[in-house]
Amino acid sequence: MEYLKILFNILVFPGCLFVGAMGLLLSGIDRKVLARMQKRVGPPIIQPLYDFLKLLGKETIVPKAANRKVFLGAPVVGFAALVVTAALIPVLGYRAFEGSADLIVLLYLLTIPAVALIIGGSSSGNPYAGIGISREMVTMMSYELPLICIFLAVAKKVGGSTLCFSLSQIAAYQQANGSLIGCVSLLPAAAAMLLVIPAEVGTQPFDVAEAETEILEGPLIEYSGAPLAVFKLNTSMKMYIMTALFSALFLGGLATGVTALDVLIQVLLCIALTLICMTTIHAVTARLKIEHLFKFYWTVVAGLAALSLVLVWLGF
Amino acid sequence: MMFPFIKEAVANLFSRPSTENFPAQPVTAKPGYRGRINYDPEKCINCGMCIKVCSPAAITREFEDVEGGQKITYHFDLTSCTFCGTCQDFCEEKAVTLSDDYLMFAENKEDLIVSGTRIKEKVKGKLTCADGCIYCGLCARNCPENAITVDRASKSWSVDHDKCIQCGKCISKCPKKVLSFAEPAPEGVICGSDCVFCGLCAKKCPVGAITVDRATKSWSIDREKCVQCGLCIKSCPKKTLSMGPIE
Amino acid sequence: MIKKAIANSMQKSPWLYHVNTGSCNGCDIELVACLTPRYDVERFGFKLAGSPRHADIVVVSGPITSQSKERLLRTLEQVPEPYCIVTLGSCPQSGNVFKGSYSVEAPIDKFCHVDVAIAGCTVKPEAVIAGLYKATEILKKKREAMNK
Amino acid sequence: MSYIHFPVIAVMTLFMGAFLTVVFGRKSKAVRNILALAASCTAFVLICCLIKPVLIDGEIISYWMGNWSPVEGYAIGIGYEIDQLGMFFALITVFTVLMSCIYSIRYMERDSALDFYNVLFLMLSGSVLGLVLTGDVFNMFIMIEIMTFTSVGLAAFRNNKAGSVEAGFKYLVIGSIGSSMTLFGVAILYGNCHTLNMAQLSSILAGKLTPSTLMAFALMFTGLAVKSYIVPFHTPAADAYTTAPASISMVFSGMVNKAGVYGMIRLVYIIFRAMDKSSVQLLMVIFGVVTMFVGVTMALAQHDFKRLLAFHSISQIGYVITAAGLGSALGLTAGLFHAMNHTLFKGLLFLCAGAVYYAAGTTNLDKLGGLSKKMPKTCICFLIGAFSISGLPPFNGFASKWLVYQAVYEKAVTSGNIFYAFATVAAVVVSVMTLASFIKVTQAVFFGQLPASLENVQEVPALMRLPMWIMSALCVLTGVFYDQVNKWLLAPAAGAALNVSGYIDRMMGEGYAAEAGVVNIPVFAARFSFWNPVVWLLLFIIVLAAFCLAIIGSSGDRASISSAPADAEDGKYATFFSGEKSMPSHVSGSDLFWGFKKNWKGYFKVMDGIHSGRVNDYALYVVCAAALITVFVFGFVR
Repeated sequence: MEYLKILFNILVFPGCLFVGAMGLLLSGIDRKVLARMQKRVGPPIIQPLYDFLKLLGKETIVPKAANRKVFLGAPVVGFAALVVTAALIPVLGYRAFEGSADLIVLLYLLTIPAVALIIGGSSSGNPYAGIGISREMVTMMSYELPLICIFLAVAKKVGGSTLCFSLSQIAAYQQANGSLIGCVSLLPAAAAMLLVIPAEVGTQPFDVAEAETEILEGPLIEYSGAPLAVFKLNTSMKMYIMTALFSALFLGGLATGVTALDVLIQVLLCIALTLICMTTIHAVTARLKIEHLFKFYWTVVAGLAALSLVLVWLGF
Repeated sequence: MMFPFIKEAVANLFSRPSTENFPAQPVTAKPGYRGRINYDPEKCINCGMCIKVCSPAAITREFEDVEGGQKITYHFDLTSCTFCGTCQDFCEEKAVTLSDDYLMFAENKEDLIVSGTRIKEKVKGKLTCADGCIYCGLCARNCPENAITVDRASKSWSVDHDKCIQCGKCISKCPKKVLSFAEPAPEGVICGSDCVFCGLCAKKCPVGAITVDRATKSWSIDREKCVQCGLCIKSCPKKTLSMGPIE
Repeated sequence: MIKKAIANSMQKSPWLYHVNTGSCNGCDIELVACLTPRYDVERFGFKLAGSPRHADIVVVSGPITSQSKERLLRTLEQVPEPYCIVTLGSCPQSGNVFKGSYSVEAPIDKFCHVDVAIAGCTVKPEAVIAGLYKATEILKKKREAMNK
Repeated sequence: MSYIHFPVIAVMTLFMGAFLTVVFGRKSKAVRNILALAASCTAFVLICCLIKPVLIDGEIISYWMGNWSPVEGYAIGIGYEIDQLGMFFALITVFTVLMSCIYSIRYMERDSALDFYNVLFLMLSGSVLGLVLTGDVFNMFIMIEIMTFTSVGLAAFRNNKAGSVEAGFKYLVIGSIGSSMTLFGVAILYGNCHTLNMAQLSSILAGKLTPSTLMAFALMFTGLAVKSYIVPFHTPAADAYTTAPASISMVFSGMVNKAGVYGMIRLVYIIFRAMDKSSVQLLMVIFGVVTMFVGVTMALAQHDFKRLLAFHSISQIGYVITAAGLGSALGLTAGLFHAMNHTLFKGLLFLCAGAVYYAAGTTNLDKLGGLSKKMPKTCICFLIGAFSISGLPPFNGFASKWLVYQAVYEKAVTSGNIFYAFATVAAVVVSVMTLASFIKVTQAVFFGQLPASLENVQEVPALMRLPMWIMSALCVLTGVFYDQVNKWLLAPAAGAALNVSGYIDRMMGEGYAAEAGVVNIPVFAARFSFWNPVVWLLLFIIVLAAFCLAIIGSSGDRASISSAPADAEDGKYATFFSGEKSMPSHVSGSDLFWGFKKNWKGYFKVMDGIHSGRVNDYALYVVCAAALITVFVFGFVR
């Protein structure tokens, strides 16, 4: 029974199926609203599902220069890591794995999909992919600094003078004391997190790694068919995971205790966050250069996060 | 401001999209649009000017001899056309026009070829130049088949009837209106000036169509009766009777 | 059932890869115009892809100059099945005004099978939309043929 | 009990092996190899035999050379004392020696003068093993000296290659300064305490810090820091690791480096028992953070595979020093764990670099590429090593780094010092940069485009791959079963470092420690959170399997995966170069992260100036740093 529950958690909710569906929904909404912001009609909301299914039906070509195992394994590894990540993040009140989540673990689990993309792209032996992975890696270096500052600030706020990296503890603290976003010292951290999300997901203006117009989708250039579908799905799932992480870190106080209602609230929150930090920014900006992206994250965003860390440390 | 478009983006969110609902609501092209070529073979005089002026050589024609004339087919290859409209401009008879139909796509390339056929009867006489020609050469210059040769120096005008396609372009271009397709005059027995009015022909005529009056020195023939057997020509002592065009 | 859904999706999510083989840029601009708010082909799921490996529809414009012929063929080889080739404008089909030049290899039929030819010089965006839509139907048919 | 002789025999075997190689190994390759293998296997087996009594039963072995046991409470003979800490490092040492020995049989076959190589190698091994097993500070110094001079010889071994003699010379100068400082420190201690035995020193020095012992502390700290190559003493390491044969680079980073770390831990935790002082903690953490940061940023700028690995060695030692410098049980556990993991993954990576050198003849990142098709097994090993060092779950680097972060941040919140919070941030950022530079290597060596000159590269022989496979397997196993590792290796070792009284009593007689006023610090077992990698690994596999099934199920038609037949000339499987037939990559491997480097231009310029390559400058850094440490110690440690 216990194992059945774990299996359910991994495969259906909040794992595989739920996170996949949420990812597709969020990216569908993102595309639709983006189109509307540009005064277009836009694709139907289920367009990402069509894309996914279509790619499954396409032939998968493994280039001669590629290392077959690595090339085909990379997307699946990324996908599995994302599913595990999703299962770790509490859905407001509902925690699939009681007390098991840990901020550092999350930090590293979140790098796996990016690394999978990098290794997969790299193994294809394409020079465009080479440039793409370089950019992907620099992007990763850019957002990792603010992200860890945010995590530490939250951990300090919740833990006080004890070590607290557990998401469950953070959720419990918020249910007792209200959402962390209401806390002045964590406002800069929340703002920084909102800016980290698009870079982590890789939406414009931070999609330098997959700039399809200049480096032909970078690491994905040689991918086709099902592996490409999985990579696209990974990107969509990251949308859900990052927004869910935001709500777990800063909006945990909204939990009502009724699981169904919590899930609904979570879905709405994720949609709202997607619209705020991905769609709107996408609609009003153009793609950055990679060196500017790095500078932006290590000055503005990291500055916000570090400010928050210092404020929390000073006891605000 | 760092993000100049944010206001617009949010405003757009609440306004109607400016997208045309195209396949559902067909759109008419703006006036002056040059789309699919329409060819009216009935109007066409087969002058070939369109072929001559077409820069991508998109227009071709075929001839085929059939009973009662010639089958002329024009092909307008839309996959080769630049839609410049020159053929339309040059067509005297307005047989070629560019419509506003822009939906030109097909799975088979053949579907994108506009063709028209008509059968041209063999009617006209040969091109002739009457008196009054000033040897300006306009006819030669406008002849699509280069069948006409005009030499101003020697004041000569000639036509190669094998080349002539009888399009009539030269006739319309002629400033003195002296060119024409000469109708082939009906043939019949005619009497020349050497006639001595001997009456042998009248005697020989099997149908009695010829009347000779020595007194008034007149020779006449009833064309209705004549069967053009040629006996009179054979019998004429002065060899002045012949078959020839009747005036 | 999955196969049916995949075949349906094939029609609903065609990604374009655009090859310019020496085009004057007129048709290219019109293709891009289709992405603008006024025409917005994303309504039908069309998207410009960066790599032929992602493409469902390869859009060829230009009269296929000798230099670009090999590149075009290499690119076409790398597109995964099922895919369609759509030509844009007169050039690829005939060479248009460049016909007969020593450096022009048109028509494209010599090298590959063209699924939909869109005529015009340049093509009108509406024609592009209609032509591409036709191509998606062909895509679906091709996918269904693969199922058997 | 017979096993108390094992440690000495192990050390002796290695030295004897060296001696016998000189005598018999001149002519015959087989004799040389058998001698080296026999010596390292014997040492390995002997040390492994001690696992049961020392690590499991918790016994501390003491051994007085020539049975010169203490007289009237004063240790007059040389004593070997094997506590769990020493045992931990001894295991690391013998393992590294064995792996290196197996690897070098094929790897070194193209070199000449291999008898010298084996002599130096076995002496180096013996000295490091002696260093970690000894209980005598002067003996420790002797071993450090042997270690330094054999290292110099090995670093300059391939003297037909440019830079190797230079590297040896740098190593000699810097190493000698370090050794001399250690010697001065030992001398001062002897003058003060009239003993050289560590256990006795520990009990005498407890709580009594006079200016002269502080001076000794500063000098010995510097001397041992030079041996562990932390910044600013790292300069000879970069050169030596690069020019030495890969089997030796692996030994350098796997155990010579660790010997220095072991010395520092022994010094601050046991001899001086200074880790409860926040100033010492700060000193070590500052050194650790600077080391990890400078090491990784320098690594990002490297063009040579092995030189890059060398700078990563420096950077990873920074983690060890940072964690060990926290003075907490969690910190020490994390530090030891990372030291052990560093031996595994860095050794593995050096072996891979050696394999690439063996197969392709160069380690220049700009000239390599696309080797994954030619050397798939090496590639897999390298990826495991690279993921381990970058700390990706579920590899061992993740487990230890995770502990390091926890330890540092715990220190931050419990002490309320925001410096430690930023140290945590630095550690994470350094980890990402580590990942970045290994992505660079992956792209530049194993993936990317295959240069025409490397078309005929072959996979390396199985005997070279064997140590690589063993270490890869250990990288995964220690990462997944880290709680077992913690239970059997780390917790005893950390406990030994924190509870000195047992150590003193075993050596000097029961009750000696209590008499001298040594009290045990209560040790809590390192806290591992609920995160259980084994469970997650299983789930990972479930998901993976389910996904593979789904993919296979949905594509029973022509749309299935098609890869190129072996001899396909089909353009379909060619790489897409925008239609071109082929195109060289315009970004060579070493310049991959220009987006990052552009923003750091100023920093790299300064670093370029600092790493001038002049041994005078480097010696100056050592002396300056020694002076600074002395000032710091006199100013803040009390």
